[in-house]
Amino acid sequence: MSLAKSPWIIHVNVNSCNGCDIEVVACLTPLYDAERFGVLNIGTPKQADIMVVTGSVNYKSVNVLKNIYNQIPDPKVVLAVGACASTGGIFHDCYNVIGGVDQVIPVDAYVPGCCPRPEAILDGVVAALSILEEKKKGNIKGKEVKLKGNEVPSNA
Amino acid sequence: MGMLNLVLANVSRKPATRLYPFEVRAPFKEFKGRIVFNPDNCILCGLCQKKCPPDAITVTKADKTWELNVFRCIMCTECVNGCPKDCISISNERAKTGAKEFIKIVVPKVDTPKAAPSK
Amino acid sequence: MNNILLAVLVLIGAPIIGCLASGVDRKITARLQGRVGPPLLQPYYDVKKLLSKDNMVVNASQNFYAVVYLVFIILSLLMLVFEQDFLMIIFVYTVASVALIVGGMSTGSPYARVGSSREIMAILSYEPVLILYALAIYLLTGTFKLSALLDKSSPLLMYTPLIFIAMIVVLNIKLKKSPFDYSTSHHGHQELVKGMTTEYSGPGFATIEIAHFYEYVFLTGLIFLFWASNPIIGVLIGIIAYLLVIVIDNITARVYWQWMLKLSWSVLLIISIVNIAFLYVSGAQLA
Amino acid sequence: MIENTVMLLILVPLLFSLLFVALPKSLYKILAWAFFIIGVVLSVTLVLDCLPTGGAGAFDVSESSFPMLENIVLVLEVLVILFILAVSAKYKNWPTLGLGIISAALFAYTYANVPGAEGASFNIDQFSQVMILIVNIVGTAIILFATGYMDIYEEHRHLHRQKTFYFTMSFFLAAMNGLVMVDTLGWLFLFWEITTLCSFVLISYNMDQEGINNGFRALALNLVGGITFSIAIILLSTKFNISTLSGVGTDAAAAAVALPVALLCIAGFAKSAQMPFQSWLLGAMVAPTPVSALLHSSTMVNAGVYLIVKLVPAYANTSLGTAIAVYGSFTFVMCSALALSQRNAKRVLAYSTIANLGLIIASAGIGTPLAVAAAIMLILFHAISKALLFLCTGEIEHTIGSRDIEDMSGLIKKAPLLTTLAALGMVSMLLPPFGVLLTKWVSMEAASSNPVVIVFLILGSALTTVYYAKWLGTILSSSMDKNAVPHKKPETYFPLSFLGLAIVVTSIFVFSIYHYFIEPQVNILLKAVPTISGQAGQFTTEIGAFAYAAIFVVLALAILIYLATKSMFKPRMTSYYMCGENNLERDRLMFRNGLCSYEKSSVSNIYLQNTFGESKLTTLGYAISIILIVIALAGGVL
Amino acid sequence: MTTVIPFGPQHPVLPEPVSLKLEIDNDVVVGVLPSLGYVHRGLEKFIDTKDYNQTMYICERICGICSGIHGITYSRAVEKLFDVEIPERAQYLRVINSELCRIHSHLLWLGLFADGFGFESLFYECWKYREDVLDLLERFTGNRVIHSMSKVGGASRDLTKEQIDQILKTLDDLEPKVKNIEKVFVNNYTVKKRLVGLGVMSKQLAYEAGTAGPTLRGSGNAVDVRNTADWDIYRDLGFKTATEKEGDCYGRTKVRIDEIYESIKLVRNAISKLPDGEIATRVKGFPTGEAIMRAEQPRGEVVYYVKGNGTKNLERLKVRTPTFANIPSLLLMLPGVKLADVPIVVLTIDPCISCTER
Amino acid sequence: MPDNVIQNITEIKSMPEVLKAVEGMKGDGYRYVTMICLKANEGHELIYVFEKDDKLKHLRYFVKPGEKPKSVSGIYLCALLIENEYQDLFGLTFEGLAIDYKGHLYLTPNSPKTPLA
Ligand code: SF4
Ligand code: SF4
Ligand code: SF4
Ligand code: SF4
Ligand code: SF4
Ligand code: SF4
Ligand code: SF4
Ligand code: SF4
Repeated sequence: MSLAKSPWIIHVNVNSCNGCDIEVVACLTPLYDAERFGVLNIGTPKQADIMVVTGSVNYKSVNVLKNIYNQIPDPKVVLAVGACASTGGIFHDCYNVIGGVDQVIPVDAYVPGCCPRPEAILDGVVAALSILEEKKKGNIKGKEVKLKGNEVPSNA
Repeated sequence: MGMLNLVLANVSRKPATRLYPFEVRAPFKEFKGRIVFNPDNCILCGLCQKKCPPDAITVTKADKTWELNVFRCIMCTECVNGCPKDCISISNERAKTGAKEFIKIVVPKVDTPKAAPSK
Repeated sequence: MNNILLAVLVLIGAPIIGCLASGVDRKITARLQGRVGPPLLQPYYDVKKLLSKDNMVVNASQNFYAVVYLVFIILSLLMLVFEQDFLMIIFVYTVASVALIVGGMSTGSPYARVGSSREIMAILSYEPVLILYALAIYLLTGTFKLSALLDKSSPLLMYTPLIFIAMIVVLNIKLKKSPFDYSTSHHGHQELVKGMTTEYSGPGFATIEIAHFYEYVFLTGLIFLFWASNPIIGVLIGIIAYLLVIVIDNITARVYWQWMLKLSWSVLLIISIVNIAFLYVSGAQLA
Repeated sequence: MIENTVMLLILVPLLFSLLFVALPKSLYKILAWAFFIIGVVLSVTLVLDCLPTGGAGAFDVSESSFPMLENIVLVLEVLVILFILAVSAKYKNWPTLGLGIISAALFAYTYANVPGAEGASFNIDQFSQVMILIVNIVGTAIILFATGYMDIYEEHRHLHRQKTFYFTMSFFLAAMNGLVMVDTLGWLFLFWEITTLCSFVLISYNMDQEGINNGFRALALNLVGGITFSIAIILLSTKFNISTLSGVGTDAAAAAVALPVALLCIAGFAKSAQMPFQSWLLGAMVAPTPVSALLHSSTMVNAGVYLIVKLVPAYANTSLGTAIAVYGSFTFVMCSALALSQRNAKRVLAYSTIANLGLIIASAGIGTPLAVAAAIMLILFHAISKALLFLCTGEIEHTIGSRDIEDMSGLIKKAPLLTTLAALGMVSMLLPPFGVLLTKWVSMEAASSNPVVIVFLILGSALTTVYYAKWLGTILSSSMDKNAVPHKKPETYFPLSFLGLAIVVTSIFVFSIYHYFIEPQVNILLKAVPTISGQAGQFTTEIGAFAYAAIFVVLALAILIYLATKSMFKPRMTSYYMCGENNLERDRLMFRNGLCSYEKSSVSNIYLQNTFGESKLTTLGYAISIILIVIALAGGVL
Repeated sequence: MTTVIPFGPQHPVLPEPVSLKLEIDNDVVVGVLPSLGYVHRGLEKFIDTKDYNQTMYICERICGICSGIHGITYSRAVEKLFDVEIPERAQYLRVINSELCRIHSHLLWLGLFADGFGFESLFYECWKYREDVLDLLERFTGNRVIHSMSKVGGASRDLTKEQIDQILKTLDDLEPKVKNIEKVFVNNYTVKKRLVGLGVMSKQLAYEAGTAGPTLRGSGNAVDVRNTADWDIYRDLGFKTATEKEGDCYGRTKVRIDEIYESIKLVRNAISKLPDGEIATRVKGFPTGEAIMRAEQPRGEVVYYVKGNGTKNLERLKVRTPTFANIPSLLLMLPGVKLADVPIVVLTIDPCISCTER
Repeated sequence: MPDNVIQNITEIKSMPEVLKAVEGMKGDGYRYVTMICLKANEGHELIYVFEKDDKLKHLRYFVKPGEKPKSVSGIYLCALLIENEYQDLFGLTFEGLAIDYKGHLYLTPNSPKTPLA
């Protein structure tokens, strides 16, 4: 139960229009107060349990997304918030958009909406909690997501 | 000392927190929660698909299916306003969180669409 | 035998009290912000969770410093409880602080290093005040040993009101509460991410959190000494000081370490020295 | 027995200095090892020799050999002065020449007017034994280190002066040995001047303009000290008929000899590079690191505080004593503040040295038994720690090619043993349970009766924590840019490890050391002993207790806990948090910048140049320290 | 050796992914290199596949905060191409929507800004008040953040009597609350310590650096697109441009707080003058020609350029967003501030990266 | 339906003249608003937008295929972002940029090249 009582989140905005982001932040504010569930918006991935991703992935943010994912200690859960993060949303066929977050890293739960209400995001967090517990029990590790060669700029 | 007053006032009041999910505030009736499709009148004309900005709707005439990718829909209500048969409506219930959801509905009776239906 | 019992009691009791104190802090903070806040035992859940997580490190030694931090905090607390030499307690406590700083530096992360160098500056601002506090105790009791202070019947606070004020600020600095949360803040919303603790995760971070629990008790213990003659009032003063710090945390913005250094070396030091000077001149002794 | 050992202690280093000149470079390593072993044996022998006589030994040079020795001394003194005049004329350094001429005049005056003594005495009390141990063990260890160091040093600078180097170093040890054993002021003065001279030769070792300038600065400032020294000798012998150091405190009322004592103290200040004289020690840092370690941390500067502590009976509990205490603590806080703004490791160490010597002087000035005990212990512990730190800095410099603290970031990855030793040295300077902090604690407790001194000590000790913690954190950090090539030579690592071990051992046996050496010495000086007990691993004074054993235990516990839990929580390596823009292939501290290329992140420490910079504080320091000295002098005259 | 630190893209004080490479010497920033592109989607290309009606929804998602105003401005630009006059009621509805947007956006910013200088409780206080406005917007438009209230030809939603009462009542409650937090921002000692004299831009500099919105007005330039001839309604509503002379973070904060009051007044006036009638006209045909339309968003002036070629898709859509105009000023303001001030200075332009990069 | 055109627009024929005109704008106290780039006749059309006293003023310049326009970021620093943006999106090359992102303002080496060209 310990995991489910203290989910620390890291909020990763990859390519979002801010609509989802401000709602994620709104979850933490007094009206919704996610800290009731022990949620803290912790700044560093090293201490996070739940990765809350907003926005679709583009070619520049894909490295960031993978690095952050790799730096979260197991067990970890990825929550995709909003239409963009889930499926690419309205931007799914933009030239610089790779697609939903699940194209790049494994996603455990999705929150629909553009943008989702804070209540919906709280629902997502609650859903993530049980997944977190399961992962702990089953000792399920997130696999290291490799940076593919072509995503590292050639002039590195 | 402005802040001191504010925080002390906060302590003296009940917390402003809405205790969701333990107490659920009824959604406003104006809220655009989710798309509801009523297949009864649908003529598979595909107008909704054409109007939908994120391409969330797929109408397949051959299979007689109407399909909605709930997790791509942005609740813009273009389809609601665009459907000639008023098959699509919007509800103030939110779509469910969790696994990705596709609504795929086989349209029962299809009148071959006549010419552009007039309102 | 009794001593061992007491030591065990401290070892077990202090983190429980510290954990509750930290929980109370979060609860009260939430209420001050008009929220419901987490459950009282939230810090305990946090630590339990951290212990069950993957131990991610960036180098082999970083967690060692966390352990040193922990054991030296415990040692300084034990020395406080066993009424040892106060000056010595401060030095032992310095070991703990330096261990945490070196731990942050050792991770090599730019954020941790900037955080650590700010924390070093914090030492510069609070340590003189702490030692002046020790000096005041010496002047009033004729020894640095706390046992003498605890034998006295009149409270220290009567003679050291200015040092008391300075110590509240020190408490504020040491608890890393706003306005002095520039080296690491409990919520990672700052330019340094999580400052010194940026690269700590799982059990390593749990060690630091547990050490914080002990530190809470230790620091309020220092405040307790101001009215050690009557333990009830002493505890009360400790609690009041703690609450005061929480309130200050909620009504101030974070300031620069430069500002803190200035504040400490101009205001805090001066008032402490004035207090000390008064003690010298009056030759007062604690009854 | 004692006589022989004493003579050997002076003659053996002289012999070695000649051997270094005579024998080829290839044999230096063997010589240095031999020197080290003989140094250890001789100094321990001296201590053992003193055992039967209740810990202290003294003897007078017998009638027959005295005139010959006295003549040698005279000739040597003339030679020293001539040498000074010659070099300052050669390099056209007029201030030094002027000071040299004054010295010569004073010498002539002394020769003519001061009645010659009938004998000379050696007084080997416990303090002298401590100093002998430092000089002969730490000193020879440093020379041993030098054999692994100087080759590279000379190679980089295209120098071939190693013969001069080892000759002077060994010669210096001889002089130092004499200095700490002899009781007759005239002879003491000779040794005093020889150390000055040696330091000039060694500082200007590089023979470049900077080295020579700094050498002359050292010479000039120490000559000032020498001049006050000889005036004091003249005053003492003509007015009070005192010719021995031990006589100064006991043979006449303290108040009467205040002026000469103050003058002697000024000589001590100059030698210990206290505040208005501090520039020579900083300038001396251009010399090779073994020189810094030997002369300017563990031995030569100790000559100054040695003299001052020996004079304690002459000013304890007088206003002069208070003035000295304030002055010393002022230097302590000022130099600690100055060290804060330095990023050159050797300068940090230099300031730290001056600061610690200030602390010793302050303790001596306080003059209570406890304080004097602290002063002597601090000399011991400081010498070991500082020697280790200097040598480590030297080796670090050869490993990474820089003495900038910022460049040392991540050293632990490249040279773990070296870094651990350096870290041990730093920790021993600022944290319990090590000796330096113990003595700092003792002096703080002792100083708590003097408001000004204690406030200075408090501020200074906070500043000390800061500049060492900064450096400590930097070397233990885990990222490194520099190319690091550690030299794995026994003559490099043996002295370092030996000194490291010495720190730990002396800190563990601190009470025994106190009991055997310090307590009797304080008794000799003040006719009183501090009430200190050493039960239960505590160093208990009348006003407090220093629980060093508990800390050692807890430290060991920490290591155990860490190792035990390591298997429980298996660590997994990851990359740094670089806001998500890591470069995992090339360097873990790299990140992608706006131009889509990778760049390395780096962090430098805070140096507070604008508050504590040399340009801001030095003038202030000069002003206040000179005022304090004038006050001390005035107090002495009145 | 200077300190080089990456600041972003994934950084807890930055609400959005943008990265600054900071070069710091002695705790003072000496060099900045912004790195953009983490939110670049390529929306100006979208017009190839979406028709001009659908493009409205995309424009709203240029940015989720001033999204309403994006939609409105886009609609007005296309209406200009068509040269249609939309019903007056729709105009007023748009103003009400815009100003409510502004109130919520400024409250949001005040909160994030407070968080930027480590004042968590003030942050929460601001966001608590903001929720009241969001409730209004939700009831008005059906969504909290992305409103889709406007469409080419008018408005897609009308206000009912009941909603109007609700708006007036909430605004009456809101005003004293804003006064409360204003006191903190303006008077709190620690806040002033952090803000006064930080990131100063002179009147001339701010103007020449091409800044927009409160960033420009905080330096004493009374430039506000709501005052221009483009949109007369604002003139009819009697509106005062808020400016401050200081040109520092403190001044910009005060400008934004003043604008909240101004917006509250505007909404009230608009409601009192709200005419009856249709809310939309039908727009027929395909757009041709080119038009530039400007509007004042919370963060400053937005410029829409549209070019139609007689097909259902536009030929070119170009949006110059306010943050795009304000980012260069960071290059001027950041050098010379302390590291601890970087988040404050960055936030003081109210950065909206998603609209910068589109 | 009338063809809408932007008012207040001046055609400029050569790059040096553009720089001169922009300089003149700055001298007259105009604020640099933005620059609009369009594809036109194989080349590109640049519309510089300025503002003063709430009035817009425009300069139009046609960039011939292959021509490298000069950056005005030396005159108005704030022009550097938009010019860099067009380097990314249209593949133009501006000479004399205050900070040249070399086509990596938004795009990385692996994202689509010059999407709007
Ligand atoms: S889902 Fe909607 S609100 Fe969220 S980021 Fe995407 S477009 Fe914005
Ligand atoms: S527009 Fe209406 S009728 Fe046509 S396919 Fe869609 S739902 Fe069916
Ligand atoms: S509401 Fe909009 S996005 Fe959703 S299905 Fe209908 S048209 Fe598509
Ligand atoms: S520095 Fe170069 S030239 Fe000089 S000794 Fe070394 S290798 Fe030879
Ligand atoms: S510091 Fe550099 S030049 Fe000097 S001796 Fe060492 S390696 Fe050679
Ligand atoms: S020289 Fe080699 S063994 Fe010695 S510390 Fe360096 S790396 Fe380790
Ligand atoms: S600044 Fe731009 S993107 Fe942001 S809210 Fe305003 S219009 Fe939208
Ligand atoms: S500036 Fe842009 S991204 Fe930020 S809130 Fe406004 S529209 Fe959204």
